[in-house]
Formats: sequence, C-alpha cells, structure tokens
Amino acid sequence: MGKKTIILGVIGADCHAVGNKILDFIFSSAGFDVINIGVLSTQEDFINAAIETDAQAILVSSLYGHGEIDCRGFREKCQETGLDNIILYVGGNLVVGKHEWTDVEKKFLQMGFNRVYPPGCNANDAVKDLEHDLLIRGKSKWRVI
Amino acid sequence: MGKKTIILGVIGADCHAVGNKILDFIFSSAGFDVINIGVLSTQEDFINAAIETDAQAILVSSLYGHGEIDCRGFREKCQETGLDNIILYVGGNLVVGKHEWTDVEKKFLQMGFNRVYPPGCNANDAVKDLEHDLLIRGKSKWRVI
Amino acid sequence: MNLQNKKWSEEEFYQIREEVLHQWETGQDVNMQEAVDYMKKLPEHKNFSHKLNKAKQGGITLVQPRAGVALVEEHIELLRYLQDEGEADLLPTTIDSYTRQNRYHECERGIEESKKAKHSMLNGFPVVNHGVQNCRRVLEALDLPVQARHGTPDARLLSEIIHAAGWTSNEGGGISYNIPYAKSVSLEKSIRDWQYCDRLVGLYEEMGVEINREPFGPLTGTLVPPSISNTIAILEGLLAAEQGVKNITLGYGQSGNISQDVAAVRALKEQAVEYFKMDGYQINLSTVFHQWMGGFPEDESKAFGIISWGSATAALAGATKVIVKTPHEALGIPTKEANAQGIKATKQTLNLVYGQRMTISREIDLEIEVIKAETKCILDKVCEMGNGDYALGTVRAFAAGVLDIPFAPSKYNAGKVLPVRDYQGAVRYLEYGSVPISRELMDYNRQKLDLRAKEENRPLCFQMVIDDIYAVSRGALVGRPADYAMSERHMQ
Amino acid sequence: MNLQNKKWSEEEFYQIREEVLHQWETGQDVNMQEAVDYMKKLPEHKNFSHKLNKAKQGGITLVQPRAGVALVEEHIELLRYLQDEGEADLLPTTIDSYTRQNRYHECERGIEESKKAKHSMLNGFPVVNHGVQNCRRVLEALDLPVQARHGTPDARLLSEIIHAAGWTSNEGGGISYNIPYAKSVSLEKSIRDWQYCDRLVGLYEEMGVEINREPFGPLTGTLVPPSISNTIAILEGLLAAEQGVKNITLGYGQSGNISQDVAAVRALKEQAVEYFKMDGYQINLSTVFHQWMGGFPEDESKAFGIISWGSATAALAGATKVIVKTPHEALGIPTKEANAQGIKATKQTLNLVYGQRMTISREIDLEIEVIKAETKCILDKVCEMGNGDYALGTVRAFAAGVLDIPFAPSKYNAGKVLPVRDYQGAVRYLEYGSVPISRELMDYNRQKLDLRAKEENRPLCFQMVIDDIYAVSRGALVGRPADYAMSERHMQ
Ligand code: B12
Ligand code: B12
Repeated sequence: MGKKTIILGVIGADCHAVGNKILDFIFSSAGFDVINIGVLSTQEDFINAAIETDAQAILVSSLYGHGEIDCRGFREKCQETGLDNIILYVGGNLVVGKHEWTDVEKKFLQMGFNRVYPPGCNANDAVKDLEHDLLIRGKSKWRVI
Repeated sequence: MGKKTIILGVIGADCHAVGNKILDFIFSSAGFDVINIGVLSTQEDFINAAIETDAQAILVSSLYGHGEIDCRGFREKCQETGLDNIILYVGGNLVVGKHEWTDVEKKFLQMGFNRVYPPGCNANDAVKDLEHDLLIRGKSKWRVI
Repeated sequence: MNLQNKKWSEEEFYQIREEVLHQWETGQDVNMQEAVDYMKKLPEHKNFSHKLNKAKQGGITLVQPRAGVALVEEHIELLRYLQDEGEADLLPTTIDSYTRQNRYHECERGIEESKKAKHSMLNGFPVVNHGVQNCRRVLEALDLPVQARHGTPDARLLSEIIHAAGWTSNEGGGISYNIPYAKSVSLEKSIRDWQYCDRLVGLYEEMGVEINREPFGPLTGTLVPPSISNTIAILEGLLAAEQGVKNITLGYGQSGNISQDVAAVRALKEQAVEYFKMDGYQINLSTVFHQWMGGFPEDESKAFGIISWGSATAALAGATKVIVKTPHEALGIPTKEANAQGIKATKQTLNLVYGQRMTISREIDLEIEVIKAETKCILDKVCEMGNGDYALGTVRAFAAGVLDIPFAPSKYNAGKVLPVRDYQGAVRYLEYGSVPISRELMDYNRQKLDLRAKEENRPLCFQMVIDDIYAVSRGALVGRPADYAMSERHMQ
Repeated sequence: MNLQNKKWSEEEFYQIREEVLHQWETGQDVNMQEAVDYMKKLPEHKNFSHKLNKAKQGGITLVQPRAGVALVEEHIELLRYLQDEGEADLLPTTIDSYTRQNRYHECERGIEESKKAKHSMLNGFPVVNHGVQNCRRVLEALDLPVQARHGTPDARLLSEIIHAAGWTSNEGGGISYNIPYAKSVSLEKSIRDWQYCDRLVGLYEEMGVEINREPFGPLTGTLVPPSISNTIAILEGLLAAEQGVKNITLGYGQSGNISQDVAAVRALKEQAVEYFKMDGYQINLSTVFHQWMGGFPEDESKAFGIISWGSATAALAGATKVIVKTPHEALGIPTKEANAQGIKATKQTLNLVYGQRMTISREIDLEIEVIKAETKCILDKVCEMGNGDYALGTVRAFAAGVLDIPFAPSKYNAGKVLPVRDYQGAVRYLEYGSVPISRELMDYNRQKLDLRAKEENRPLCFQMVIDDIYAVSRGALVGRPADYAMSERHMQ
C-alpha cells in the first residue's frame, strides 16, 4: 500500500481553522502522515505540497461558502501536473446558503472529487473511507467517479 | 337604536375565562349592557339569557378547539326560539389546531354567524363593528350573511 | 359538611368505588389486583417516580410535552414521534375537554367525527371512552412513562382507568382542577373526589406500586402571584399525603421574572418539605416548572424566545421537570412537528444550562423570604379556619375569599384579587381582596409597584392589569403604555 | 520596527492615503469634505453612536443581525426585510471574503457569477467594488444606521469607502481582524493598517461627525477564555483611542456559562474604563455581546434554544447590543427569512428580560475579580514588553506567546494556549503556553478543572477540548464522555 501521506488544507480566502486542526489531529492519530497546509490555501498550494511529498490524497476543506468557485478546475489542474491518480476529498459548508445535500454532493462529484462530506459528518468515517479507497487503489487503478 | 344589551359567554366545555373577563370590561366600558353568562355555557344558556334580557346580540367565545362541534345549529336554534333577528358574533381559537384563518372564518359564517374573530383580534374593533351593525340593523332588517 | 382531611377507610373507598366504576361501561374492565400485577411487570424506566428520582439525583431537568388526540392509533403515533424525534423524557396524555366534564356521550360523538374528518376533532385523548386495554396499548407502544394531564374536577373514573392501564402519574387536585377549570362544581365535591383519586394511589402504594401525583401548579396561568400558587400546591400536597400518596411533584408556572421564578421554586420546595414534616408525612418530593402559561404571540420565532427563556429559568431554578409549550401555542393545538420543535428548543437550552445554578444573591434571598412569608400568612389562616383541618379550611377560605385565584371562572372563587407586574416584571398584588397578607408584606409589594407607576408615569390601575395580560403576546413582559419612554433607571 | 502607539500626523496619514485610494478604481470617488457634508445632513437616527447612546441611557439591548449578498439591489432588499419584518435595531453589511483579502478581481468574478446564477455566489457584499455611490444607495434605502462587519486585515480602502458613504460604524481591529482571519499577515502591518482606519475615524470626529468603532470581540469564536478576549478588546480600544476615536463598542462572545458571561461583560466594561482613564482618553464606551460564536447544531429548533439563551444572557449582562445568529447557522448563510427569525426570537427574549439584571452574587463577584486579575496579568506584561507602548508590546507579546488566541490560523500566533470548559461550562485554561497568568489564578483555574475531571472520571486531556468544540453542536455545553453518568453533585 505504500506510505499514507495526505495533504490537508482550507481552500480559497477561507480562514476557518478549527475543523482543520481537528481533522489534522484525527488523521494523524489514525496513522496518516498529515501535511497540513492550513487555511487560505490555493489550488497550487495543495498541488505543490502533494508533489513534494508524493502524497496519495488531498483533503480540501471549504467552510465559508465560496467552495464552488474556489474548487473549479482542481481535478483538471491535478491531471495537468501529473497527479492524475490522486484521491481528492472535499468537505465543509461547500456552497453559499442552505441547500439540499444531494445537489451539493453531485455538483462536487461532477467536478472530479472522489468523496464529498457535509459539515455534520463524522471525521472518523472519512478515515475509514480513505483507508478503504487507498486499499482499492492499491489493487486496481483508481478511477475518477 | 334602543338599548344595547348583549350576551357574552364561552360555549361548550370550555373554561377559558381571561378573554371573557376582558371582553366584559371592554364592552361595558363602551356603554353596552353586558350580560356575562361566563364559561361552560350551552347554546340554551345563551339563548335563554338573550330572551330574558331582550338582547340584540350574542357574543360567543370558544378557545379550546371544540368550537365547531359546540356551535353547530346555534343559528337554527335561535330562529326556532324566535330570536331570528339577533346578531351572532363568535371569536377565539375556534377549531382544533392551526388552520388558515379564511377557511375558519368561512366555516363559521356559513354556520350563520355574522362576524368571526381570530384570537389575535383587537376587541375594540369588535366594539366598532357591533355599533355599526346595530346602526344598520336599526335601519333595515338584519340579514344573515 | 362531611368533608375532612383524613385518610379514607378502605370500606368507604370501596363503597364509592362501586358507583364510580359504573359511570361508564369501560369502568368494568378495571381490576386492581390484576393492575398491580401488570404494573409490577413493567420495566423500571416506564415508572414515573423512578425516572423523576433519577433526574433529581443527577440534577437534571426532564422535559415533558402536552399532547393528545381523539383516536388511539393517531395518539400512539403522536407520542412516538415526541419520544423519538422530539427526544421527550416523559410523555403525557392530554385528555379532551368533554372527558374533563364527564360528558362521555359527547366524547363518543367527537371520536366518530374525528374518524370521519380524518383529523382530531377533540382537543385531547378521551381516556374513559377508550378504556383500560387501549390505554395499555398506548403505554406498550412507548419506552417512557406516561402521565394523564387534564383539568377534571371529578377524575375518579379517569384515574381508575389510567392507573389500571399502567400510567404511573396523574396530574390534578381538588382545588387546582376545579377553580380554574369549572364554573359550578363545589369545592367540597371536588376535594372529596380528589381524595378518592389520592386514596386510590395510596392503595396502589400499599400494594407496592409507586405512582406519582402532581397538583396543577399554574392554576389560571395568568399572573398568579407565587404565594397563591405555592399555597395551593402545598395544600394539595398535604391532602394527597394524607390519603397515602408518597410521590409528589409540586408545580409552578413561570412569571417571567427570573429572580421571582427561581425564588418561587425554591420557596415551594423548602416550604413544602417543612409542612410535610410538620404533619408527619414522608414524601418523595420533586418539582415541575411550567413554561409561560399565559397568552403567546402568534409569531413562531417569538414563541421560541419565550419557550427558551422558560427552559433556562427551569434549569437555573433546579426544577425536576419542565412542561413545554410549542411555537403554535397562540393559534391552536400543535402539530406533532411543532410540538417536537418546542421540546428540542427546550432540551438544547436545558443542556446548555445544565450544571449551572442561579447563584443566590441577596435579592433572591429576599424574594424567597417574601414568598414564604406571604404563603405562611395564607396557610395559617386556612388552618385556623378549618380548626386545624386543611380540607375544611380550604372550603371555608375560598368562601371567605382568603383563598382567591385571579381570573378563575368558578363561582366558588371570590375573584377579588388583582395581580399586576412590578417594574421588573415580577407578579405582585394590586388588590388583595380578603387574602390575609400582613401589613409589612403589603408595604413591600406596594413599594415595588409604586416604582412601576412612577416609571410609567401613570397611577396603579386596572388598565395596567389588562396591559400585562396582553404584554407577552405582544412581545414584552410588562405591559407598558404605548408612549413609555425608556427611563434612565437602567443606566450603568 | 517603525510601529508606535502614537497618533499619526495628518501628513503621514494623507501621504499613505494617496496610495490607499489608488488600490482600486472606486477609491477615486472618496472625498472627505463632501462626505462630512453628506453625513452632517443625515438624520440622527441613522447615526450609529447616537442610537447606541440612547440605548445605553434606556438600559435596553439593541439587536443587530449579520447580512450581506453580492449585488446591490438584492442587498437592499435583504436589509429592508431585516429592518421591517425582522425588527432589527441596527443594520450590518457583512463583507465577502475576497474583499477581506483585498482580492477585488475575484470579487468582480463573484459579482458576475452571481448575476448569472441569480443568487449570491459571494458570502457578503463586496463593498469596495460597489463603491461610494452604491453604498449610499444602500444607506438611503433604509431607516437605520449601517455598519460594515468583515474580518479584513487591511481595511483601509474599505473604511474610506464605507465612511464616505455615510456608514457610521466599522468593525475590526489590527489584532482581531488579523490573527483569527489571516495566515501570514504580520501584526506590524495589520496594526498599522488599522491605525489608519482609526485615524480616519479620528479625522471625521475632528470634523464633527461621530463614527463608532467596534473591535471584534469573539476572535476565533471557539472557547476563548474571557481574559484573552478582554485583553485584546482593551488593547484595540486603546490603540483606537490614541488615533482619535471617541465612540467605541467593546465586544465579547458568549461562553454559555451565565455567571462567566455576565462577569466578563462587566469586567470588560469596568476595566476598559479604567485603562482609558489611566491613559487620559475620553471615550464614549458601549458593549456588544455576541450570541454563541462556535459550531451550531443543524436542527433549527435547537438553534433557537442557543439564540435565546444568548439573548437572555446579553440582557442580564446589560450589553448595549447583541449580535444575532440564525436557525440556519450550522448549514449556510441564512435566507432573509431565517435571519429575521433569529432577530425575532432574540427581541422577544430581550423584551422579556428587559429591566431585569443579573443580581450580583458572591460567585459572580469572584468571577469578575478573576477575569480582571487575569487580564491585568497579560496587559501588564504587554505594556512591559513594549516599554510602555501597547502597539509594540502587542507585536512582541504575540511573538513570545504572551498573547495567544486559541485555534487561530495566523502564523504570528503561538497557538500554545488550550482552553477547556470546567464542570459548569465556564471556559478555563487547560494549557497556558506563555500567557503570564499568576500562580494564584492558575490554582483557581486548576481547581475548577479538577472538579470536572473528577466528575467525568477521566484525566484532563486534549480529548476534552475536542469534545467541548463539538459539544454545543451536539446539544450540550460541556463535552462530557458518552458514558457520563449524572452525578449526585446537583442534588438539592
Ligand atoms: C391561559 C390558557 C389556559 C388556562 C385557562 C385558565 C382560565 N380558566 O381562563 C388553562 C391552563 C386552565 C387552560 C386550559 C386548557 N387549554 Co388553554 N390556553 C391558555 C392560553 C395560553 C391563553 C388564553 C388566554 O387567556 N389568553 C388571553 C386572552 C386575553 O385572550 P383570548 O383568550 O384569546 O381572548 C381574546 C380573543 O380570542 C378575542 N375573543 C375571544 N372570544 C371572542 C369572541 C368575540 C365575539 C370577539 C369579538 C373576540 C373574542 O378577544 C379576547 C380578548 O382579547 C391559550 C393560548 C394562547 N392564546 O396563547 C391556550 C389555549 C386556548 N388552550 C388550549 C387548550 C387545548 C386547553 C386545554 C384543553 C388543555 C390542553 N389540551 O392543553 C384546557 C381547556 C380545558 C377546558 N375545559 O376548557 C388551546 C386551544 C387549542 C385549539 N383551539 O386548537 C390553546 C390555543 C393552546 C394551544 N395552542 O394548544 N388554558
Ligand atoms: C467559528 C466560525 C467562524 C470563526 C472562525 C475562526 C477561525 N479562524 O477558525 C470566525 C468568527 C472568524 C468566522 C468567520 C467567518 N465565517 Co464562519 N463560522 C464559524 C462557525 C460558527 C463554526 C465553524 C467551526 O469552527 N466549527 C467546528 C468545526 C469542528 O467544524 P467544521 O468547521 O464544520 O469542520 C468539520 C466538518 O465540516 C468536516 N470537514 C470540513 N472540511 C472537511 C474536509 C474533508 C475532506 C472531510 C472529510 C471533512 C471536512 O470535518 C470537520 C471536523 O469535524 C460556522 C457555523 C457552524 N458550523 O456552526 C460559521 C460559518 C462556517 N461561517 C460562515 C461565514 C460566511 C463566515 C464569514 C464569511 C463571515 C460571515 N459572512 O458571517 C467569515 C469568513 C471569513 C473568511 N475569510 O473565511 C458561514 C459559511 C456560510 C456558507 N457556507 O454558506 C457559516 C456556515 C455560518 C453561516 N451559516 O453563515 N467564522
């Protein structure tokens, strides 16, 4: 399975730091090698960190509502830079306002994220999901949903 | 216009007394001769009081939700007993549960009440309405709407 | 007068019981021994007293809604929803108003009409008409204790049926379920009829089944001075204790002024313990706090504000349970969703406040003292008028206006007392009628009221009372005149 | 370091101003003299300080929502709704996050996308892009004062535009709008940039226009010990005062424990007055209380419970205004309806509590003392580190971890402090990092925390902090372990 390095950060002009610190703690405790680039990070920041550390997954947070604008083209940019195999998760209060979760999820899945998490999610489930996805990926080539 | 005697009371198995005491105070202050038969009054109680005192109007309250059952046939019973000209008002929380006011109003108008009041009404408006209706009635024969 | 505050002999009880169980056909299904066996098999967590005791020990405040509809299946669905979605801790069954007046034929009509209309045409669950087996179905479909909540002057048959069905709590009392709920039932009769209900509970206790009894604290729910409601709560507690009741919950309805509310609950608890002790009763006492019982605003968000303020006060006062209002209060009996909303707002508030207690300041201490002293003035007089017998004393005191409940519909109530709020919203006496409050305490009351009069720049008057009655539904606690200018009093 | 807590000369100010007004094209429309004339013609009731003063005198607590959308017309519609239907007392304009980072090109994109999408794609109103005239249109469409609320480390252009448009209050400060809102903006820069904003207000004051300034009290909104937020509020108050600001509102974010919250607001008010006096500033001071700023539950009824508890606390604490949350808080920026609901629940609660004050018990007195003493420990050290200069001292204190804001994203923040709740929910220090709290006060803290550890039967640990962060959103104030058994502590 190789080493389990993941990139964690909050995208865009978003400064919400609390969830990020907690995700760091939980994924680290679960044995992941967490590279936390913190808040106010650009797509490039995430990608550079992933390339540098040869990470297997990028976990993007967006809490402040601009997630849709900020995340557009992320998957494409990953592919351009050779990260075409990387796992992309995203979570938080992804859009402005209160919307049907299924619509939001669909939107981000279509943008190329492999999994999408609502704000009330249990971070431990995400740990399990990631372990599962990494396992599968070890066997067959990861396929963007 | 004659004297302005009105019957006030709360119909059925209803014990809500506060609004009744306030209506008594307000109509009395406005110069009406108020015969207050109080809570837990039957249709017969209202009608007997009206006959005895030669009243021009009966003001029925129902707060507790059984208004619809309790008020059925009230207009007919008035007519049977010779009170076919009497003004009938009803007010309060007339049905069980929260319903569209216009539906409730229609229901009670159809039952033969001349005016119907929601719980949040201003009792002084009812005073004005009654003065107005009594004036009209002085001129032409009162017509059930 | 053949009334006495004395435990009924079994003979006396069983003789009357014959008659009671024949008031409606469902009375035939009541069998006390079978009921005891049934209740002994019920799991502990369905016993009301048990749940209250645990809460008392943990210092938590339990949440109970009001709810009841005409038909059994719908009623079960409603209560399940309040249990599962609403997260209620204790369940009620609110009884319809015809049953409360023993008009079982009208109930029958209401049940039929509800079936036709496909929604409840009754404002509660007609428990007598449905009978023991149906009530057991209700209890068995749930995981929480169930209590009957009503307003029935003569609740003897009702009580027989609910207890036989395993419902381990009954609300009411000979005063609190008569004077605010009836027009022409004599106190002698209602007190006797409630002695029956209490004796019934006493018998169950003797047979090893714990049943909780809860006098109805808020009375008319409308500006009742705490010393009046506390007096009546204590009296009903004593009357119940004499008949062998062991588990008692005394209640109080929120005034809205936090100091007064916290003080009233503490005064009630402490003073009740004193009186029970004085008369030699060993009672397991708990308290219930009712969220604001007067008129509500129609706006649901505003209703949430009131509900939450009541919840916070209940927790700070350390009440064992709180009875919940809903965002539909002003308009009509709530849907199950609205009812659950009220519970959830309440629970969230209680959980925030859990563990915090109102720190006792000199102001609250004084308020406790005042409430106790006023209560003692009245209770002493009641005792004196009954030559030491609280039952007799109560009847005579009401006749003399010594006991007097504001805005009550009963003709056995003098109706001379007028309450009004002081400048901070505490409920005080404007007119005493014949309520025997001492000169000194009257001065204290007056002084508080004068501050309001001065602030509002109008004399103390009946208009203030009317303004106060409407105030909460119009968005404030105190009914200030429209042109009331904020004074500089609060400047800090 | 070219930073000093010293009033800027006009020369210095106007020199930098040239540059500021060129940061984006709309800067060209700012004309200070014309703005002064404009503001002098505005009716009194649109002046923020004026409205706050009246409230202070009347002892009432004003209500202000948060709200902002991308487009002008929609923004006007939103604020009108909050004014008319919501009955707000003061209006905000929440600024979008790109503007906060001075990314005006991205704002332009957000505006365009919002037009296309037909709903706001920005989380606030991009005030700089819209410019002075559009902001005046907003103000003129309303009957209440308007304030900008944001989170902008460099708010110089933003401040120029809003004040020129007649908005008479600006939230923020060199610390409070940097450390919780930015990652790599140095404090030297943000403090200087906010000196500019303050000096601007000072100049307006000199020209006869009253403008209110409000440091952002709650910081990260997440378990901030009151002495940390009070210290920073007082520091920002002093920095603003030095630049000529006269009308200051200091803020505090609810902890949820009522004794601590009431104590914190009182301590803040009293101690700020002392410090202003000590340094010779004449300040018109008011206070703002923020309803719970941490994570909310998704259930709207539960959110109402939190909102109302915050409102009650604000009123009991005697805050001049309260900032309102909404039932949508956990999920997303509220609709205007949800926003109005939050205001209405708040107003109803405030009106119920109006006139009541938390009676000061020994417990609250002690809490006030503790907060003041802790705050003094930190402020003394900041002063010492700056050799008497609070601006310098602040920069150095952050570098040394003497000032340290829990959970803040800034790399200029040590992030060593760990807060945790005690058994009653008051926020205490678990780890101090380098925050210079005296031994004695540490003992007090520890003693409170030990009680919790004992009660929960687990050692003080980081898991408690995590549990506390999630607690309110999961329905409680304190994050107790799942198997927490109610103790007998509260038994009365
Ligand atoms: C106080 C109160 C009580 C007190 C009453 C004490 C007493 N004896 O008076 C107590 C606690 C005893 C009580 C008991 C019950 N209550 Co009750 N009660 C209320 C409450 C909170 C306030 C009523 C009040 O006094 N308002 C203040 C006065 C001034 O206003 P008012 O009564 O509405 O009267 C004004 C107007 O309605 C209008 N008006 C009324 N009649 C008329 C007639 C005319 C012609 C005109 C012009 C105007 C008019 O003018 C009046 C003066 O301004 C209301 C809810 C609310 N409004 O917030 C529920 C409410 C009325 N009660 C209700 C119910 C169901 C009951 C119970 C059955 C118990 C239960 N299931 O919860 C029992 C009834 C028992 C019985 N046999 O009647 C329901 C009725 C539901 C419905 N219609 O769908 C309500 C609406 C609460 C609810 N949402 O569930 N209640
Ligand atoms: C605290 C807070 C703040 C603090 C943040 C302090 C700080 N630096 O961290 C302050 C006050 C500074 C703040 C500011 C703002 N905030 Co804010 N804030 C909150 C609040 C109340 C709690 C956030 C929080 O800390 N939660 C606790 C943590 C543990 O949970 P979390 O952040 O949700 O993270 C968890 C999950 O989301 C999930 N998760 C998150 N990302 C990911 C990613 C993956 C891969 C996975 C698996 C899981 C996952 O796991 C995390 C851990 O459990 C929320 C509302 C709420 N949730 O109740 C609003 C909220 C997020 N804020 C919001 C907004 C809009 C803002 C502002 C723009 C101001 C404004 N307009 O009101 C500014 C943003 C400025 C900026 N440049 O970013 C909005 C976002 C709206 C939307 N999306 O529609 C919210 C939802 C409030 C609201 N309803 O309006 N905020």
